[in-house]
Amino acid sequence: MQTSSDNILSATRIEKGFPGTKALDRVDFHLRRGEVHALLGENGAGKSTLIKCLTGAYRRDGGSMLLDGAEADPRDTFDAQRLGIGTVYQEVNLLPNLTVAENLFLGRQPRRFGMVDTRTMNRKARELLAEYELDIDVTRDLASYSVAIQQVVAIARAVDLSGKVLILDEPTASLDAHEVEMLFRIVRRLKERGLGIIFITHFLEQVYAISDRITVLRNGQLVGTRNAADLDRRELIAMMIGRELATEIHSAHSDAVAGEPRYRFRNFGRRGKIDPFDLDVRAGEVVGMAGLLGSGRTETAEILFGAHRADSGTAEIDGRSVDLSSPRAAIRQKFGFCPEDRKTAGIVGDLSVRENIVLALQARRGWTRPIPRAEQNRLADHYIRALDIRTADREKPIRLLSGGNQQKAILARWLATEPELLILDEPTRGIDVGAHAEIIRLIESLREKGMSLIVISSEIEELVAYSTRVVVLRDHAHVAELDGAQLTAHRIVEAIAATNGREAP
Amino acid sequence: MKQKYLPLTATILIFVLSYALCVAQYPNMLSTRVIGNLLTDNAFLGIAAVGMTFVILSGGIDLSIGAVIAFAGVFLAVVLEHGGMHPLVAFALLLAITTLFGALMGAIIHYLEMPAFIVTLAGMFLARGMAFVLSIDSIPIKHPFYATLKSLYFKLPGGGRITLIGGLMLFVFAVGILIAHRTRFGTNIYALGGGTATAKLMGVPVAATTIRIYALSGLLAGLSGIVFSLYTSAGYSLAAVGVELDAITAVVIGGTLLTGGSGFVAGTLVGILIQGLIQTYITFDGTLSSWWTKILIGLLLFAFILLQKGIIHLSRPERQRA
Amino acid sequence: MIPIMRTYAGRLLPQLIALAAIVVAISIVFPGFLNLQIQNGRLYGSMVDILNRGAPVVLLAIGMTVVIATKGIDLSVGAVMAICGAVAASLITSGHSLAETLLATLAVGIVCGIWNGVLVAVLDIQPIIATLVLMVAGRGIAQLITEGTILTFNDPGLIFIGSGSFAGLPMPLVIWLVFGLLVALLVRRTALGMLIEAIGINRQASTLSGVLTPVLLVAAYVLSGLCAAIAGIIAAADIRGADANNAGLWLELDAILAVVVGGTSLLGGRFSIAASVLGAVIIQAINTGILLSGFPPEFNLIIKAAIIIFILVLQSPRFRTGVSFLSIPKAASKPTEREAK
Amino acid sequence: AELVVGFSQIGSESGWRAAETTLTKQQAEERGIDLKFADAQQKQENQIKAIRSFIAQGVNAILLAPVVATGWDEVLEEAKDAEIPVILLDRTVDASDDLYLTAVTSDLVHEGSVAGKWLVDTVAGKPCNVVELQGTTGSSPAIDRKKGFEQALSGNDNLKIVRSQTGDFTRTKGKEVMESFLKAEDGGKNICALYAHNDDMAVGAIQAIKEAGLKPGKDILVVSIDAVPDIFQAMAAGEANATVELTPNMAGPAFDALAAFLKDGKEPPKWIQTESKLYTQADDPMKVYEEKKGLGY
Ligand SMILES: Nc1ncnc2c1ncn2[C@@H]1O[C@H](COP(=O)(O)OP(=O)(O)OP(=O)(O)O)[C@@H](O)[C@H]1O
Ligand SMILES: Nc1ncnc2c1ncn2[C@@H]1O[C@H](COP(=O)(O)OP(=O)(O)OP(=O)(O)O)[C@@H](O)[C@H]1O
Ligand SMILES: [Mg+2]
Ligand SMILES: [Mg+2]
Repeated sequence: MQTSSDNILSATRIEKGFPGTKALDRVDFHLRRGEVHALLGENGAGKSTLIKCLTGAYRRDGGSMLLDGAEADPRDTFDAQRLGIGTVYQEVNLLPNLTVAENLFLGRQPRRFGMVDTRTMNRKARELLAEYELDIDVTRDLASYSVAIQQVVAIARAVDLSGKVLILDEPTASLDAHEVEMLFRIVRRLKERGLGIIFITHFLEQVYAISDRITVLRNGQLVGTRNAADLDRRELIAMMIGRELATEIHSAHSDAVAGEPRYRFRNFGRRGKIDPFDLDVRAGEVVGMAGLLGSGRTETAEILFGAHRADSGTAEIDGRSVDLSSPRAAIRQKFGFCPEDRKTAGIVGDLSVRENIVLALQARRGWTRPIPRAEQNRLADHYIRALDIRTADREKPIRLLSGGNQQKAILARWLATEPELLILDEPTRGIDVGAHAEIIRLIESLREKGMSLIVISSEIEELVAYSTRVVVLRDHAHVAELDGAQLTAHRIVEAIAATNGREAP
Repeated sequence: MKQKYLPLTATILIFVLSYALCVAQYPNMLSTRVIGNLLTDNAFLGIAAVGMTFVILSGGIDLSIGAVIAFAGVFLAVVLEHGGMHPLVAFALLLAITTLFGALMGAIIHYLEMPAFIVTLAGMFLARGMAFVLSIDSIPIKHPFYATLKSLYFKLPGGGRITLIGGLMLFVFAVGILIAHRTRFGTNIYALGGGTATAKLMGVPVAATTIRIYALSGLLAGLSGIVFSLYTSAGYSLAAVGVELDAITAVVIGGTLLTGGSGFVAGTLVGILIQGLIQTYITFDGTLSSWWTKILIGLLLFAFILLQKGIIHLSRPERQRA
Repeated sequence: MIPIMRTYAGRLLPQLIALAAIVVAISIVFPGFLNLQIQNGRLYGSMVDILNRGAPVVLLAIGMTVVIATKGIDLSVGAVMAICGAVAASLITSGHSLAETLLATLAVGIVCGIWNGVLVAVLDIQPIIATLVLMVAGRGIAQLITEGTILTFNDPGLIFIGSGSFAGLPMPLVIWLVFGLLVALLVRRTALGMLIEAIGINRQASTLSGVLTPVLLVAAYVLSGLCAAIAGIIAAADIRGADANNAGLWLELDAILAVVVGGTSLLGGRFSIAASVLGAVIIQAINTGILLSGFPPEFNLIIKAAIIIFILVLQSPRFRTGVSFLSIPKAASKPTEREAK
Repeated sequence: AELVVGFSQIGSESGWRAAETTLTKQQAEERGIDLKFADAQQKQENQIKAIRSFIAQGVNAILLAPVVATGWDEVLEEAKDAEIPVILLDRTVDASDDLYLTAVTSDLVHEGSVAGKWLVDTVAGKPCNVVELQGTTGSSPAIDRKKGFEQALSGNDNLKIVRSQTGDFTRTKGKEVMESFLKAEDGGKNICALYAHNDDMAVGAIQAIKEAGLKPGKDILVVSIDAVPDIFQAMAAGEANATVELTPNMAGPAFDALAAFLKDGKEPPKWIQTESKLYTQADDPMKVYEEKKGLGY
């Protein structure tokens, strides 16, 4: 056992309850100086809640906490920051209406004669971001930058704030490999300086790449803390989900599907969003979309679904030309769309899980034909069971569910409409290993039933596993299409990285 | 040019354009008198609107300011005329009261998690009710110090005047701009407007900031009340009815979003001037009946908003979803 | 069925308690308050007065509830009342039949609603400002119709709407009861209620789910306009004349207050028509109570403010957690996060 | 050149006010005066703004119907500096009288006492409980008409004001408040007379009295102020007893005084008082109604 002086942060018997849920049940957590400590668990296990209790964002119901050997009880996050705890909370928690520099220095802006010294602040902000190889205009609003850049800014802010402890709650969900590597370099440097670092993620490779120890939570309870080196992957997964996982990700990908394309998009595009592209989708086919952040994958999906109206090109289904000018029009053609930004475009927070699941179906039926309550209950229960959505009951407001479970509920919303073309934008982002595997299995079973899918993902392995074909995007244009033998992770990476000239498929 | 200056620029553009149009029709409107009047007559509204801008930037609203102005006037009249207090002492006392009143509303909004709209609506009833209780009569203020203050003005060529209160308004705007953009408190206000939950996670002292915002609004409403009492040399419990709506309108015309987090204090000044311009134009015209006056004010308001939307829309690459 | 009834009663409990408290308070100050008698074939007494006098605010609150549920607000309802009262009076005095007059007036209310709705849903103007336009201009339009005078009329049919009675109940009360029930059924027996709540909570997500957002938004404002039209007819019929200058003046604030006292959040989302109706009745009970109490009028506003603050504090989430915290020590505390906009 | 006169009107809060506006415009037209009209929407600050822009425009004279008595010194001073005569209409102001040419007004306190005196004479010593419908709380007509009425009643212990509430000068509120008076005073059996600060509230109250099953004008005496057409209809029907006239034609005498002043500098008296004439049911109310009907009330 360790003596307490080796621990920079020790939390004992932390308790936190929400109405109807016991989110944390007497959890112990010890963080040593100079270690990276991964905090793992399924969606809804209580990881974020533990973080929020440690940083004063929630008042804990019980338990105690020592920081650097002294009793610490941050009343709010401001307090925690003063104590030297820097945190990146899950879902980018920065202010889109402030400038990048203001976000970085909020609450501790440099001052001259009592006034904020904007010039110095901006200079310091540029210096700070330079460490992250980010050269952007720090005087612009944060909202004008992509999620990835925002994420880096959030990390930079937290690192700068952390004198003793740095907490990263799923910081890598929207970063690509290059940025992750950069983040790890910084984390290692901080570790050498003797900081304690808590790292939450669902990417197990990253866990093994960076962490020294691993603590696993399940259903709000502590399962155990182990040295990363002593814990193999299978065992770790078993700790997390409480059973063995049959298969994680298929290694072999599905074969190309023959036959006439059902969906035929020609010269489809919108100026300023995505260059005109051609796209065919057959029945029973999964078309993957690969590309770097900001390459235009989301834009492609939004145009296909009518969230943005296309300003050029045609769309045909089974040879007849169709109108896709609005989401309603697309839904009428039996399209479905799970957006990337769950919080702002997916969930309807205050509505219950049941209502969120029936929403699209109800919208399609029109307001005059309400789905009878019994039918709603049946649908909701069915999908809660089928997708294993963890919720106290179907009437719980969806915003109180953990992120992964929200994602599954949105998926259920579209499955309930029995779509023929389902567009999924980053369906596995922020989802735990168990659910990840389930969603991939789901994608495959939907394909086998003859549904067409378009799936956007930043995880290339995953794309290779379930796609019959992969479209590669770069700089807001479709640049390559890979299938059959060409469909390997290596080829995709090559296509993404090719700097100039459009690659022949 | 930066995206976020667009609404402000649009507003200034619209103001300059419409002033030019007015002058083309009534050349007299270019006189220094009109310009001086624009400042003096809108001084109390402008000062209150600065407070309102901060409140709206933080995502809140303050419906109590008109009533607080009325209360201030009656309070001053009562203590000056019946209490024999020196005006400066009375001013200090009054500002302390209204600041406290605002802080109290802020505390209720934050700690009891009640919507600002309702808390300040109750505050409006309370403030005007207090004014009634102090005196239902209108009371003239005849203190010589008032006459002294009013004699302080800067005469412009052509008969116009920049009065003390007009100058005070410009000063308050200047201070407001400094607070908004050059203090941590200012940034915190914008932060609250960007999202309370996020601001809290980022370590913004939400409670203190909320209370200070409404306290500031109360302070400025009190100051506006002092200006109003100087302007009319009287205290009257029915004064300044609906000023909060005028202030909100000015703030919004000035390009600040009612949802909070985005806008400029300087924009509010232009908003005030635009409203003043509309009124001046209507008086210069002088043919409109009571009802056409209202209809025209409504339509011009609509036109301004539409124009602003149009300018912003045309000059911004689209970002919204369908 | 029974659990549904129970959740329903649970939802309305704070309002019912507040109303009961006010009724008790008034009957202490004024003992004759609870008296009811039949006079001229019609129920007569202070309690009936509250329900009768409250009709305009109740009606406005019904429409306002739906608008607020969509995350909007409608400041124009007072002015629309004035317009519709003026239209009704001028049509009936110029010889149109009662049916024509009523239909035309309701149509005017609907047009006003469409105007607001289009500004909000299509032109994407912030609701407060969008409806402020009609609030300012609308009263002018009403005065334009009456030319600033009180347009009196003598049509017995129209007057009946204001002061007649049906089954012993005053007509305004009957009208809001029936209309409120219709609207409540309309939103809860169809999917309208849920779709409106979805829009109010997350407009973007609703649109992406295929909800016809612009149409429903316009519909909400149309309902509000329609409510204001009915309220306007009742207000005019009550005094047998259209008072364009004063009809509905500042009533929008009372309506919004009623919705909030009814517990619907100004941030949109979950709503309850019944609770808003109760809220409006509470507000009218306060007003009538003040009149009956015999205090000098300069105290009216202070009394009203004090009672409203008291009710709202009782209802505030923080206060309720605080109380349960006191009574059940160590109880699980509710999340204290305020949702970001 | 044509005479340009600015007119700053309070607003259009009542039928009486609308009539005053109509008559002022008519009178100006008859005299060939170019009237610049500005509606202040009930706000003093708007009136001050209007006067300032009249000065900036360089009008020949200004008519002002002040919303409140106080707070005019400064702006009137400015008008004086610019040598523009100001005439006050219908209410006077609390300022030194060399700041305006003249004031054409009635005496609000006197109106109240005329109404009170009528009531004292009518009940002739019998005990009588009076209920009072006040105007908008804080407005000068409400304060003065209350004061005048109380003055007339003082010394007559048989008359007692038992309830007094504001009806905001409107019919709706007049009716609502009367309803609660009736409930509060034993179904109206305790009330012998109603005094309303304006006719509109009286008209509303009359309906409430009828709906309570009592006879206005007989069971409860009704006296009010303004003499708008509708009250004459009520008087003709025996439902109202008396009203005190406040003439909406303030502009006629004002223009006459102005013309004389501009022609040969003849200073008019500082106060041109209009008559506060009492009308009762004996004055052929239907005839008065017909006369007044077309005046824009
Ligand atoms: N504010 C809240 N009110 C009620 N329940 C909540 C609230 N926040 C979280 N919960 C519940 O607490 C449990 C733990 O949630 P938490 O967000 O900590 O999970 P997590 O481990 O971070 O999951 P994920 O990996 O999906 O982020 C979940 O069951 C969730 O539904
Ligand atoms: N160069 C850029 N500068 C600023 N913003 C950009 C840039 N490129 C893209 N963006 C923004 O980043 C966001 C994501 O881009 P887009 O949806 O086109 O890409 P994506 O491939 O779907 O990326 P992601 O994986 O992040 O969803 C969009 O809002 C886009 O406007
Ligand atoms: Mg989490
Ligand atoms: Mg994307």
